Amino acid sequence: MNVVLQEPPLLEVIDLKTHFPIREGLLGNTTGHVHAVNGVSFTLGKNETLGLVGESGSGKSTLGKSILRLVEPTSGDVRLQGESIVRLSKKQMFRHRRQAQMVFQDPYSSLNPRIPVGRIVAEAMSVHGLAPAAEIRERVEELFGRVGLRPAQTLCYANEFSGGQRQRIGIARALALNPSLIIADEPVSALDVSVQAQVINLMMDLQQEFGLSYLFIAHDLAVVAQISRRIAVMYLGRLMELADRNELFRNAQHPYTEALLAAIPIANPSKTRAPGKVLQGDIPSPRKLPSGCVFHARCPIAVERCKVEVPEFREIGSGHSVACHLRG
Amino acid sequence: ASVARADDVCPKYGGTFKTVDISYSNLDPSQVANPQYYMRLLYDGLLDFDHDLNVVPGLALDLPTSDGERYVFKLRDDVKFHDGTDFNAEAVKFNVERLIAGEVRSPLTGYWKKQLKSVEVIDEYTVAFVPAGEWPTMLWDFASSLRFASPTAVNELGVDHGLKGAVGTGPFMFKSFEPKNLMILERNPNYYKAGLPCLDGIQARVIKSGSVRALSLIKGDLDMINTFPETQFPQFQGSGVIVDEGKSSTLTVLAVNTKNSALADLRIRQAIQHAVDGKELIDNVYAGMGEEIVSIFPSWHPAFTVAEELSPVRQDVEKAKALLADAGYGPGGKKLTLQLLTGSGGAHTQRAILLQAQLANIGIDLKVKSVAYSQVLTDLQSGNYELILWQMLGGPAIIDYAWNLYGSGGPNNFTFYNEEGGYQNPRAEELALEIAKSNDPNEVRAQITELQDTVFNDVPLIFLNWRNHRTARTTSVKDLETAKLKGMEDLREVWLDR
Amino acid sequence: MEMNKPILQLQGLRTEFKTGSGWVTAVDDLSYSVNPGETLGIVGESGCGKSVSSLCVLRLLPEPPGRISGGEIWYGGEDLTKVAETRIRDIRGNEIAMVFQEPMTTLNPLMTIGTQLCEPIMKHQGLSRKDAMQRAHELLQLVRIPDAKHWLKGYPHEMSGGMRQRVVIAMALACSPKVLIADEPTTALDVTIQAQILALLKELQDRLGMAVIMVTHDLGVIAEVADRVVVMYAGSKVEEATVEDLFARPRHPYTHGLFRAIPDIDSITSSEGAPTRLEEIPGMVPALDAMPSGCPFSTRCPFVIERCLAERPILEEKAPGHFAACFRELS
Amino acid sequence: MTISSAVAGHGQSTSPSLRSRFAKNFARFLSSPLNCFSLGLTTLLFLLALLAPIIAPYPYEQINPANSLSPPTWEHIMGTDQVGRDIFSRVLYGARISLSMAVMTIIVGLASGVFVGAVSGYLGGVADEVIMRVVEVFMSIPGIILALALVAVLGPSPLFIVLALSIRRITQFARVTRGAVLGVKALDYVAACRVIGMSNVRILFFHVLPNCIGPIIVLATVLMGNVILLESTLSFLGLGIQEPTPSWGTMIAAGNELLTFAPWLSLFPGGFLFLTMLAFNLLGDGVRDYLDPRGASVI
Amino acid sequence: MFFKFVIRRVLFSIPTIVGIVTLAFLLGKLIPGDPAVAALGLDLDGASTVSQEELERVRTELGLDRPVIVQYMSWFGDALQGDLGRSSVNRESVTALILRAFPNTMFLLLTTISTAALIGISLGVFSALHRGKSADLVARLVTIVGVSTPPFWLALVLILVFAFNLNLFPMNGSVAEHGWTALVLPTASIALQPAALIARMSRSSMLEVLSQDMIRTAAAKGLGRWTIILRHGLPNALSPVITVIGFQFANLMGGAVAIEVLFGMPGLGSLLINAIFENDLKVIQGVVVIVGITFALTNLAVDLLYSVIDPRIKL
Ligand SMILES: Nc1ncnc2c1ncn2[C@@H]1O[C@H](COP(=O)(O)OP(=O)(O)OP(=O)(O)O)[C@@H](O)[C@H]1O
Ligand SMILES: Nc1ncnc2c1ncn2[C@@H]1O[C@H](COP(=O)(O)OP(=O)(O)OP(=O)(O)O)[C@@H](O)[C@H]1O
Ligand SMILES: [Mg+2]
Ligand SMILES: [Mg+2]
Repeated sequence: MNVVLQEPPLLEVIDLKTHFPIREGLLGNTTGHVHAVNGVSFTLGKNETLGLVGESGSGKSTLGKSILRLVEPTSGDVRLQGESIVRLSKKQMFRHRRQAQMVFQDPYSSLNPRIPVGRIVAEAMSVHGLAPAAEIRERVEELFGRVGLRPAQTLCYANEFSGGQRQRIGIARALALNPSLIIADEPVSALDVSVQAQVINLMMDLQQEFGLSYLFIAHDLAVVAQISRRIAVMYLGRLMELADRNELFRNAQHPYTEALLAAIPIANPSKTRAPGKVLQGDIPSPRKLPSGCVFHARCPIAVERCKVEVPEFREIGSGHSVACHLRG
Repeated sequence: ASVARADDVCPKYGGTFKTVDISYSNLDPSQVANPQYYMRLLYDGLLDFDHDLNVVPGLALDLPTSDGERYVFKLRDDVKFHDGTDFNAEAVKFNVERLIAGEVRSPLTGYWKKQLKSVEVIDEYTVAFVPAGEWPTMLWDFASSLRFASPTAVNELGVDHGLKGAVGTGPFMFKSFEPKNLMILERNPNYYKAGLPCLDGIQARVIKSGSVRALSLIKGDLDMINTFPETQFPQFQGSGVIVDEGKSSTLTVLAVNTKNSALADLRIRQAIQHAVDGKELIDNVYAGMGEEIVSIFPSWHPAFTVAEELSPVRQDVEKAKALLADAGYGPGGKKLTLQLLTGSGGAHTQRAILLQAQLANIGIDLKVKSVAYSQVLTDLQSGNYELILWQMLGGPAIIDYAWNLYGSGGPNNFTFYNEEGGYQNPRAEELALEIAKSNDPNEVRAQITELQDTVFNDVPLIFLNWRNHRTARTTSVKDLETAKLKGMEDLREVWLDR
Repeated sequence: MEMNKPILQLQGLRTEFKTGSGWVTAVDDLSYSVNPGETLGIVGESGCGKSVSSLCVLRLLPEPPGRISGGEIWYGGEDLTKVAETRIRDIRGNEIAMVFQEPMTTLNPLMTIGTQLCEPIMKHQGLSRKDAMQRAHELLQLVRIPDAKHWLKGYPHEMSGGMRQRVVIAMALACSPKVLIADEPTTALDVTIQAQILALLKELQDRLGMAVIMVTHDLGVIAEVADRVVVMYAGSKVEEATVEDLFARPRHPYTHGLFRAIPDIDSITSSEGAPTRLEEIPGMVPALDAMPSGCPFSTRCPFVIERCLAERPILEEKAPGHFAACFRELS
Repeated sequence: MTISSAVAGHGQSTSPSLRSRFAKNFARFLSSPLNCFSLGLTTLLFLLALLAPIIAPYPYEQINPANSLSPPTWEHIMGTDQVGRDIFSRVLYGARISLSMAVMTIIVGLASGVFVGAVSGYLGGVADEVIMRVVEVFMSIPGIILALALVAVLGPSPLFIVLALSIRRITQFARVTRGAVLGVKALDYVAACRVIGMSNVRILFFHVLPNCIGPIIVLATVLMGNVILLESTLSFLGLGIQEPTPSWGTMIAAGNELLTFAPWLSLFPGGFLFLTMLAFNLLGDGVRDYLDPRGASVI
Repeated sequence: MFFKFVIRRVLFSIPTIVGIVTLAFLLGKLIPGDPAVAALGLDLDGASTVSQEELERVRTELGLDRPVIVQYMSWFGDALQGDLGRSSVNRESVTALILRAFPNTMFLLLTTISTAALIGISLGVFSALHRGKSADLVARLVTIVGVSTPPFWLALVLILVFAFNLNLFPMNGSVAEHGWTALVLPTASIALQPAALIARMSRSSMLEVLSQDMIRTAAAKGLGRWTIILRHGLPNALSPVITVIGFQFANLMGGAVAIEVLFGMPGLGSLLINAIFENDLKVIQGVVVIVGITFALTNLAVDLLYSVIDPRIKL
């Protein structure tokens, strides 16, 4: 982009890498690394939603957690409103916690079962001293109302709620800090279709109301498409393609994106899938990354070069980037 | 009654005699503190003692003759060790020097070193002992604690002599030994007393559980037990088990630390003495198998003399209270709290409990601390105690009951009586010495009487009672006589009628 | 597709579970039938009784706490709810086979793939172990496991989810069953793998000509594989139709709502600008022990009328071959 | 509109107060007659122990040589021992000793073990490694051997016995807690706490530990029985609580000498020991089943 | 590969063993009373004449006068070479003492644990298969009663009934004397507890396994009930059971000490108790070391066993 930005983007991720050491042997020496996130860069503007899709194990959650420093990134940089946070001390980080929050995938493990849900939300506020003690309760009830729960339910425990309701509580907890960014790690994957729609709608409403930005992680392209304006496709720790939603659907460049799109079952019996587009094989283990382009082993169009040279993630059109030697 | 058999011919030979033991951990003759019957099974001494504890010749042909400087023993020339080597003067010298040199870890080393200057071999079967000074208990010491192992075997086995093998001249030979578990001995066919022993072998095992010991005996798995709680006595009744006792085998006392500020006060010791009722202990803990204190000597002892005045060692609660009040304790005064150390379990505990109650009667708070017996001994020897419940097994010598207990420097004087820092009575010291120098009770009867009265009044020990030693055996065991002293049973003439 | 006599037919199946608050009905009066060579889709939200009803077919329902409290399951001339234990064992894995949802847990981790594959073959076809292995090898090739020989000696944990699911399918197909019940065979898998598995199933069905009951909650999957669809809600069947009919014109408000609640990629990507809201089905599925007295969907239905609250609608043929349990006519 | 109806589904059945939640759980726990029985028995034993001074007909140390070794009579319902002490009174006081020692042991073991295990599990890294090594050393030495050796070292005073018994409990609690913490730590809500910016101490003690309570409680109940047995074994071997303080193990050992003649000496303390262990084992079982019910099977 | 795993696992237990040896040393250091006095063989009724110099001599001989660190180093070095010193009571080599006692204890423990495992697993599986029925309840009650019976008390009862009254088994003594009959009562006394615990674990583990998809799959293949239970259920249920067996093996020592004393079995338990009552420092240390190492190795064996039955365990 050639425009000089007055204001830095809300979130900038620059060549982020997160590797987990594999410990083996007598002294627990590191014998290798899981390359969970392996050089990811993107930006996310205010009030924007970036959808992130990819197969299981492609590193989506790790990316989300690395951004919030729930796991420590190995290298690269994360900037929140222009300020780099990866090297901040715990204390310094605390200030930034308010800006970015997370919503988790599993509605069952993401709420402490022993604490009334109201207090779960209240705690978020009290830790940051966002409101005087007397007001916290009021604020929590207000928030509950906002996410579609009754104020009286603040006293209930997590196990008394259904999955969808729990996700609402998780969202309320994230909202309690008035963040500008919410990283939603597959927030609807565990929910039934009918409830899924409720939660997606709620998230969209809240985005409008509070001017939130979302990094919305999912493996279901349809859901991502529903809520995001831009979509990033991740594979084995790297972004393969990033584009506007419609651009991606209409004009996918990366063979992996194509395969993903082709694999989506179409809820229309009169349409049949184009034959032959089904991707073969499994995603390789991030412990032993393939050389060159990580996708080459499954890629229908791979050439010799793909096996040796890592393709650059480059912009091929306005807002459309792809990591492929042969496309774009 | 002693065994009435003309010559050494058993009415019946054979059979393995099964019994229990509780403590032996090493069969080397020089490693063992007390003269117990195992030693007499494997080994012989120059001198031996008969059932009445008279010293009689053993491997020596006769009692020693003295030329004023040395004691000369003529040895039998027909004795062989179990390994076939000869028993002779060299073997005697070897064993004595081994003991004195401290090559083996023995509690007797120091004592013998002190008493004995040298051993001389005169000829193959004559040996002479040169004492360092006066040695009134010499005969008894020879009879009880000097036994001989084969020098060849000792040299061969080294520290394992007594563990992997034990070679003596005794009536039985080592077959196998697991310390704290099982000892198996077999008959020595070449025993110097021809025709003995009657038994084929001996099996002594350790059985910790009192009930198992008793039940095994009743069931016939054992032939004899020589240690069991008196409370089991009724259990044997009607079960075909013969229970026998050796009267006044052990002196039971409370060792008093006269260095302790409260206990240094004569009135307090007397008060305690008057508070205790030895009879109650006998009736309740010993099931009646014990004797009250009437003398500082056991009733079987030649020196036994009933004291003229027994009231000082009899219970008198009122007097005790008065004495205590006089000393500033009791109602209106301070509360006296004393700690009693005792071994744990069985009679130890029961006696302590009764004593606790008896002392509580006069307002003394007795705190009982049960500890392992080795701890009791350690504390006793280091003087780190107030009162210790203690049993003393004496010997036939007069000195055992007099000088050893009441003389300053007496080996068993743990009370600091007559010692620096403790309660002293020069007269008692004097009497004890005089008695020690004599070997004939009748000669020193007057001193005995006076010493008794003195110590009964001085209470360097709280006298409780005499405890009888007990054996229980099946009816098939014949010619077994319960010894006067615990563990001194002579099994040589015992035979089994099965 | 020939529409001859159904090979498997459920009639008024009723299943209950014993819970803390007494017996609750998990499957209520469920009837459906499946013809040879046909694929019947069963769709519904989590907990609506899809798995329970399919387990009943092979009498695999855990008893206790569950029990079949009514209805019949006709296979050939036999009522499977009544046949002897030995007979049902002969049917299991031989004439009717099942594929379960979780590929990670359906295989025995301690046994080699080959041994597990051999088990039904040896049991039902009486083959020797050696022949069974040979057959197992063919089966692995059939489900396109590369290097099948090697995998015969491999263990499940060495395989990826997709491969394991193929093994499970191979195991189900071992004795060429007449009916294959697939209980959400792809839910735990990635889309790309799901596509592989669905394609494989379809191909195998064409080749082997068995009837397939495909249980899923994913309408996309249904659209792709099913010939006829049963829609379940809270334990009962609310709608049944051919897949084209159902997608073209759902006649039950629940099905209707369901279609609108899933994001439709075509319409999303055809519109520029801000994303639009989805249509929701408000509320949630009632708990089994708190079923409304009338229509089970009445608590969430936008078209609810008085009658729905009091009376339970029965399945009516709203159009030829299209059944729905609703008092209202959806247009 | 959509939201309010979404709410309607579940709201009514919820019970907001912690107390009623507890009451409900408790009622569920008691729905099993076996649990009722074990809880009743445990309570009874604690009551007996607590009220021993009131219930016991005689002081436990009161001797009566005139009436020693009396078989059970109306006066002495469990008979008397070698020095005429009332067995019943001693058994009651023995309960006091056994239970209080066990409770103290568990408290010491639990408090320290949970702390060590929690810190070890939560922090991980070198500290964890070292702690677990130490734990392993102690786990390799059977409880009785360690306790015997320690009592031999420290002497058989109640305090030291509790200490000797606790050490291995500490390692047991540490292990279990560590395992539970590791499990809970991996849950998303802990990540949520961290995203909020909550301090580690607060997360560990307010959010992680309370959710590890299940296995800890189960272990505590199970260990109660174990510790009581261990303490009795020590006493039985003569290395436990010392006379005249009554302890079941010592009483059984004392009765051992007169097994056939005066069986009541060891019968009653043994019976009480059995009952106590039964109570705690049943309770432990009940708690375990309650906290961790297993699914059903197909066959 | 398996060999490498074994080596690695063995290396892993080295720190534990070092820890045990150190712990034993520290324990020994804290023993009160004078080991030198005990070393002189003073026994119960013995009051004797021991001079101060005598004690000093023994102390020097025992090395009690050297700095602690030197004592530790030499203890450690000796222990590594299998030399655990000599009993201060009878000067027998501790290693020899232990070697003599060890087989007795191990024989008892192994017999017991195999009996317990056999009974426990059968009972547990039986219970699991009859879950919720009265047979299950009875089996569970039996196990609970089993866990709750104090072994030393049970032993007394067994002695009275089976050895004394019925005269079926010997009351006292080792296997060496009486053969296997000597093991019956001791085994019965201590097997009940582990059997009950193994049963309990087998039951819950079996229940858990039986509720797994895997079992349903096996059933869906048409396999028979017992094939499913024995080929699919049991092996999978076994891992936690093996853990329990491993733990119980060590815990058995608890009952074994009292039982050895009661039955007069010359094992490690009797050895330890004697040593404690005699302040026999070296023996106490030796027993702690040997027992500790044995059970550390048991853990190792359990781990290896896992890797044999479960291919998922990484070699
Ligand atoms: N703490 C960790 N230690 C080691 N490896 C890890 C850790 N967390 C994740 N991984 C590995 O990193 C890779 C990426 O995991 P991640 O959870 O980010 O994937 P994902 O895309 O979120 O997958 P899913 O769709 O299944 O949630 C996986 O191979 C995973 O095993
Ligand atoms: N073992 C059981 N005990 C009690 N209730 C059960 C049991 N198994 C199933 N149920 C109940 O039966 C109902 C139907 O369950 P079922 O598993 O058939 O649902 P499903 O449609 O397959 O759901 P999913 O999509 O989650 O697999 C559920 O409400 C469930 O709670
Ligand atoms: Mg993820
Ligand atoms: Mg299901």
